[in-house]
Amino acid sequence: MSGTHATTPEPSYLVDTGTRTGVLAWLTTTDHKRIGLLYLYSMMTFFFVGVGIGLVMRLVQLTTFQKLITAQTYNALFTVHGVIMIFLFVVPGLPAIFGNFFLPILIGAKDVSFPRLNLASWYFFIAGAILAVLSLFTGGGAPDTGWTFYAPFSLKTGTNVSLAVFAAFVLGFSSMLTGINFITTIHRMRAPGMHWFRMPLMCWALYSTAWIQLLATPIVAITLLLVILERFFGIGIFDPAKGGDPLLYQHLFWIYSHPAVYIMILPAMGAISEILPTFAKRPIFGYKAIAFSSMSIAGVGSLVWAHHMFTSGMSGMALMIFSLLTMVVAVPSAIKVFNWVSTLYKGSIDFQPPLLFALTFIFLFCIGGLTGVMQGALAINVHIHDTYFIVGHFHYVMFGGTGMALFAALLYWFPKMFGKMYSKKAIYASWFPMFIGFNMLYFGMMILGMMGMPRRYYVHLPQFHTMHVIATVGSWLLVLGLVIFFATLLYATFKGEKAEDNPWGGVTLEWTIPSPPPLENFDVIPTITRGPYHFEQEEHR
Amino acid sequence: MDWMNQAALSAQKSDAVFFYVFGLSVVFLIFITVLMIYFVVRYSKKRNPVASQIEGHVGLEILWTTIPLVLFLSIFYYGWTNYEYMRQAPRDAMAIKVTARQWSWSFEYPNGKQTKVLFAPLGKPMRLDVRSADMIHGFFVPSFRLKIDAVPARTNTTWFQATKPGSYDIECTVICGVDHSLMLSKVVVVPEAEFKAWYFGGEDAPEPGKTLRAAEAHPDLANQPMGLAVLTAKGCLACHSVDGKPKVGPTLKAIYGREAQVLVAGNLHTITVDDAYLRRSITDPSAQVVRGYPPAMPKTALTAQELDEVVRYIKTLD
Amino acid sequence: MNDTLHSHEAPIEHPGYGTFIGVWLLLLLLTGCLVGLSHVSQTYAVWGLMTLTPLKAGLVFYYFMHLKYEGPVFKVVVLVTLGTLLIFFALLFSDVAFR
Amino acid sequence: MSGHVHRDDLGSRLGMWLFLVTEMVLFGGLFIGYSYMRYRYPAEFHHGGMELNATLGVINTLVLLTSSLTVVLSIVAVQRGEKQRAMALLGTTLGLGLTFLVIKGFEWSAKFHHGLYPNSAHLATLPPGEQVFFGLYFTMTGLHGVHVIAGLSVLSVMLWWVATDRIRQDRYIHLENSGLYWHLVDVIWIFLLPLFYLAA
Ligand code: HEA
Ligand code: HEA
Ligand code: HEC
Ligand code: CUA
Ligand SMILES: [Cu+2]
Repeated sequence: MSGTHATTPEPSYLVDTGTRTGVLAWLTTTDHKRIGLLYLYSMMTFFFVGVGIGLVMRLVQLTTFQKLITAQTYNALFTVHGVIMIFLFVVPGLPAIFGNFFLPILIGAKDVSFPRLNLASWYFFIAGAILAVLSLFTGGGAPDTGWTFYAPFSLKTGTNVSLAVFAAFVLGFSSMLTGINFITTIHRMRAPGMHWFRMPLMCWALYSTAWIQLLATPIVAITLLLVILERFFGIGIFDPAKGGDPLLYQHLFWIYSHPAVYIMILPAMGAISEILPTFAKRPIFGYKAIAFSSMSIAGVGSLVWAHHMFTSGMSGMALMIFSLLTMVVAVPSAIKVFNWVSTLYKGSIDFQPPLLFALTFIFLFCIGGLTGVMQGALAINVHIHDTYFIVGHFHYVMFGGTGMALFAALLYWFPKMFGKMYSKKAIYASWFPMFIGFNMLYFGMMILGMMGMPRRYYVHLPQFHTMHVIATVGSWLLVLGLVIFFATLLYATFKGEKAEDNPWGGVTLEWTIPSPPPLENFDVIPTITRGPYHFEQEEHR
Repeated sequence: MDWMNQAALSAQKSDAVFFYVFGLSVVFLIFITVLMIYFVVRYSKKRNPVASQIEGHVGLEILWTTIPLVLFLSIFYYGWTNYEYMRQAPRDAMAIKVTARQWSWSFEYPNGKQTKVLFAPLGKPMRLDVRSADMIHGFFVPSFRLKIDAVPARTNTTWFQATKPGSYDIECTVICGVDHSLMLSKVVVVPEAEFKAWYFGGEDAPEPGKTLRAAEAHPDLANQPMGLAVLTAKGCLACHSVDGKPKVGPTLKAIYGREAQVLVAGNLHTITVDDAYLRRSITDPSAQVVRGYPPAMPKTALTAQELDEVVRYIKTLD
Repeated sequence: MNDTLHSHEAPIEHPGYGTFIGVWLLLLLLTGCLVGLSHVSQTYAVWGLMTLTPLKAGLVFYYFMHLKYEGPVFKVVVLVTLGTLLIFFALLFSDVAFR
Repeated sequence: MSGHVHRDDLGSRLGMWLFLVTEMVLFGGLFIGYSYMRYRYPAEFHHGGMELNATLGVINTLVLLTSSLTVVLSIVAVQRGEKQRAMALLGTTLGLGLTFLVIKGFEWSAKFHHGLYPNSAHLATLPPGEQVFFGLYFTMTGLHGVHVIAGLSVLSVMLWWVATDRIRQDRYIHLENSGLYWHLVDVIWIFLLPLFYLAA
């Protein structure tokens, strides 16, 4: 990649250069990098609230019958935990933070196609978040339906479902706008010579994610709108008393919400595909296979939604078709896993924190994915549906998968984003309690599920007690690791050593510009002449 | 452990598939993990300072597309065929109407008998026609690996054939309101003769499986006041709270000695809640109906001793 | 390198008033047919619905919305969307129609 | 920041089309719901359709189709630099859009008059399938109406911009994109007509 270094360094994007300064400059910025950071900070805040609620739920499960809080509060807790984690954390997740920050840089552009729309997306996100918080304290109080808002319960409960659902609607809007922006950017803003198959894999991941956002999110928007209309005007589409059908609600909800799980995981997989070659110092194994598998996950992933409804009383035909398609969608994930592992083969592996977390991602995601396959098999699903097994599965994929990839990506790009380096020792130290705690907590949950512990249960029967205690202790270890991790990064943003422009020896475009990047990313738009993971110059043969 | 308990044919069908997938998963997980660790150690910067610039390998791509695909399809097929078996009830199965409501289960047998606990003869197929009176609920018996949702305005059907006598938990798996987690019951599997004695016996035929259920009485219930234990066991707490919260029925907290308005044969009377009133409310609920509540309370058979305990317990609630 | 799009920004041949008025007349005609069919019988009405309505929508897309004059990406976008909706529909009916 | 963002009309149109994709899927969800319900309640939907005024539905179709024509013609006018004609055409579009809303208003109020609206006492006496029919009717035409209002607001701004020369012969992408939106609203109505009014 042609050198784009300035002779006189431009001020970084972190320095205010416009007419506005301070907070105001940030709140009115249209710079994709600053918007990425706005997302990072706001999502972190919600994320910690969600984690806190998770811990309280674990505390509640420390006792069988006598509890700290009422059943109503517990129901509100898991609903709010789910809504925050899904709609405010993992769905916007990597695209909003790292997509915004790095997509233009990775394809050699100065910004996204619609910078002002980009800022608007963030405001929609914040508006949705505020509405979600308001729903806790207004109307009938925090919703108690679970994040799935199943009708008819969500139509009948006295809690403030309407506002919470409206919040999700607004958040969906934010997600769609980001999707539109990314697709247009990738089509229109690539640097000269940046063919489709010269794009880093993160771009492919973001591209396929954006398509899901576009094609699936409107369905949940209309579904949630119908729930609101149903609650206010009783239009009767989901209400069995009026001839409506609660199963239609489930279908529409999952038409979005299953693809949404791929909105969560695809960018995470993209980040992993960036990290592995950099630390193995060789091209990724099977570039095209990984690129196409992203697109096929996006495609086939839209066709499996009813595997969440196997016990709802669907037709036998639908049961068969959806179980079959669920198996098919697991194939592209398998392809990715094998390619990642092969990327390590005959590399020259520079073991660094981002790599550790990337490998942890692969391990935990495999457990999550394999349990997903178990759930997709009909005969097993009848047993584990709506038990803690499911809770274990999705924490493995969402937190072990997306969450760990977010960690890995943060560790990988932190020096670039902030121009500072963190203490690697402290990060290694945080990994141990996190890894052990994680598996105690969520593997424990899967055992509970096999034993027959239903999810969303305020009290549990005595035979489940031991495992619940183990899981709760696991959650403490996990949080210990989390605290060390974030304390390290926070410390580094203020007091960290200055980072080099290319601390890991990466070869994608972001490593050719200063850390932190200047406002305009590149002085001269680079001309691309080869694939993204070209380490040839490091070879001294 | 309860989950190792395969108490019905469906459990055997489900577990067979589970162990197949579990075995495959363990193999693949170990394979991938060991390979990762091996590569990281073997090709570390120290051991292998120069990386080979390998771009990929078409043959391998095809290999690891087809192998997982074939395995996944086998998982689908095995899971589906075993499930088809679990779904289709044999024709001679006894049909039970299962009704879910917030927050209790009730079972109606072909001859009209109604129970709160499901009694089942050992080794006989039982078909369950599951309905709901209000929200969606989920009918789940872990020991049978059996689950089906109760959806309002439709009937979902499933079946089982118990293979082991015993008393097994029924749990509700779909969030249906505050007391979702208390929406519990039992399937009591007894030898066929014992079942028949009850089923064909008169109104007052003793319920089967008494000894079974006493033996595994709830440990937490053991430490509770007897009266509360009775309230729990008889399902009173589905409609009454003991902490002042109104439910379907009025709370039982602090009612003793209070003045109350009741409807007796349609006329409003003001009475004071005393022992006699409580006893009558319980033994003949429709005689006096508390104002503002529906006459929804079912008649529940309590022994004289149980009645005494309940009344004594209600008096202590203030 | 926006290889999949017309990268030139030069104005393309713009159709004139006549084309659009013609399309409009055709649309009115089709609407008339649709109403007429619905008066004949239920079956005809359904057939009309399934053939003439997409045709009308297609005309609006193709001419009024200038799809005819756009590059392949635009057409692919629309086709992918309609295809996705069709698949959603088909899979949903694998449940409803076989209950 | 937008200083360095070069003008990219093709990109803007692509963005607009992608936005339209979300609108298509939004209504697509409702159409899927409609077919699901119609499959379950064929007779009730037939009966419900008879309660609707097909004549008004057809008139409204003609109104919308014509408004679509005037929008697309206004773009031709702008391309040819015929500012006055463009404004006249856009004005006509606004007038037709308002006409549509007025007719729709009459229709709805007639339904309310007959007690055919969600949660009404009368509707509750009808068979369940018909309740669903009217639920869908109000939801879908209502949501469409909201889109008409949004489209009219945008087109009014366009009229203003044409008048003040912000939209000119060499720079009319905003008008083009607003036109796309208006046509989509039209397309949705093209589907609503046979599904509701001609269903009987
Ligand atoms: C990031 C999010 C995410 C991801 C990526 C996935 C991935 C998958 N999920 Fe998961 N899922 C959720 C989030 C996610 N899920 C959530 C949130 C729920 C619950 C929602 C709720 O009810 O609240 C859920 C629930 C859920 C259910 C419904 C359970 C129920 O309620 O009854 C099912 C059923 O089929 C399922 C299946 C799958 C499958 C097959 C995959 C596949 O994509 C996984 C593919 C990956 C692999 C298979 C691993 C790697 C492959 C190999 C190593 C190859 C070798 C292996 C073999 C040959 C066996 N998931
Ligand atoms: C990404 C999603 C996510 C995450 C991270 C978590 C985190 C946690 N969850 Fe999760 N949980 C859900 C999504 C998530 N959850 C959902 C969707 C449900 C279903 C709700 C419903 O039923 O409706 C659920 C339900 C659920 C239940 C089941 C409730 C019930 O059914 O009764 C429980 C029980 O204990 C639980 C516990 C926890 C705990 C202890 C944590 C945490 O406290 C663990 C501690 C976390 C960490 C140590 C850090 C993780 C770090 C990252 C992910 C990266 C961060 C990086 C940056 C911000 C840059 N959760
Ligand atoms: C299906 C719900 C239901 C169940 C189960 C139920 N009740 Fe009730 N109960 C009610 C309702 C409704 C009322 C108020 C109307 C009435 O008095 O009949 C009531 C009233 C009462 C009262 C009078 C309370 C007052 O404030 O005066 C007592 C005492 C009582 N129940 C005890 C019991 C006991 C003991 C049981 C279990 C053996 C039981 N209930 C089971 C619904 C129920
Ligand atoms: Cu009934 Cu949960
Ligand atoms: Cu899913």
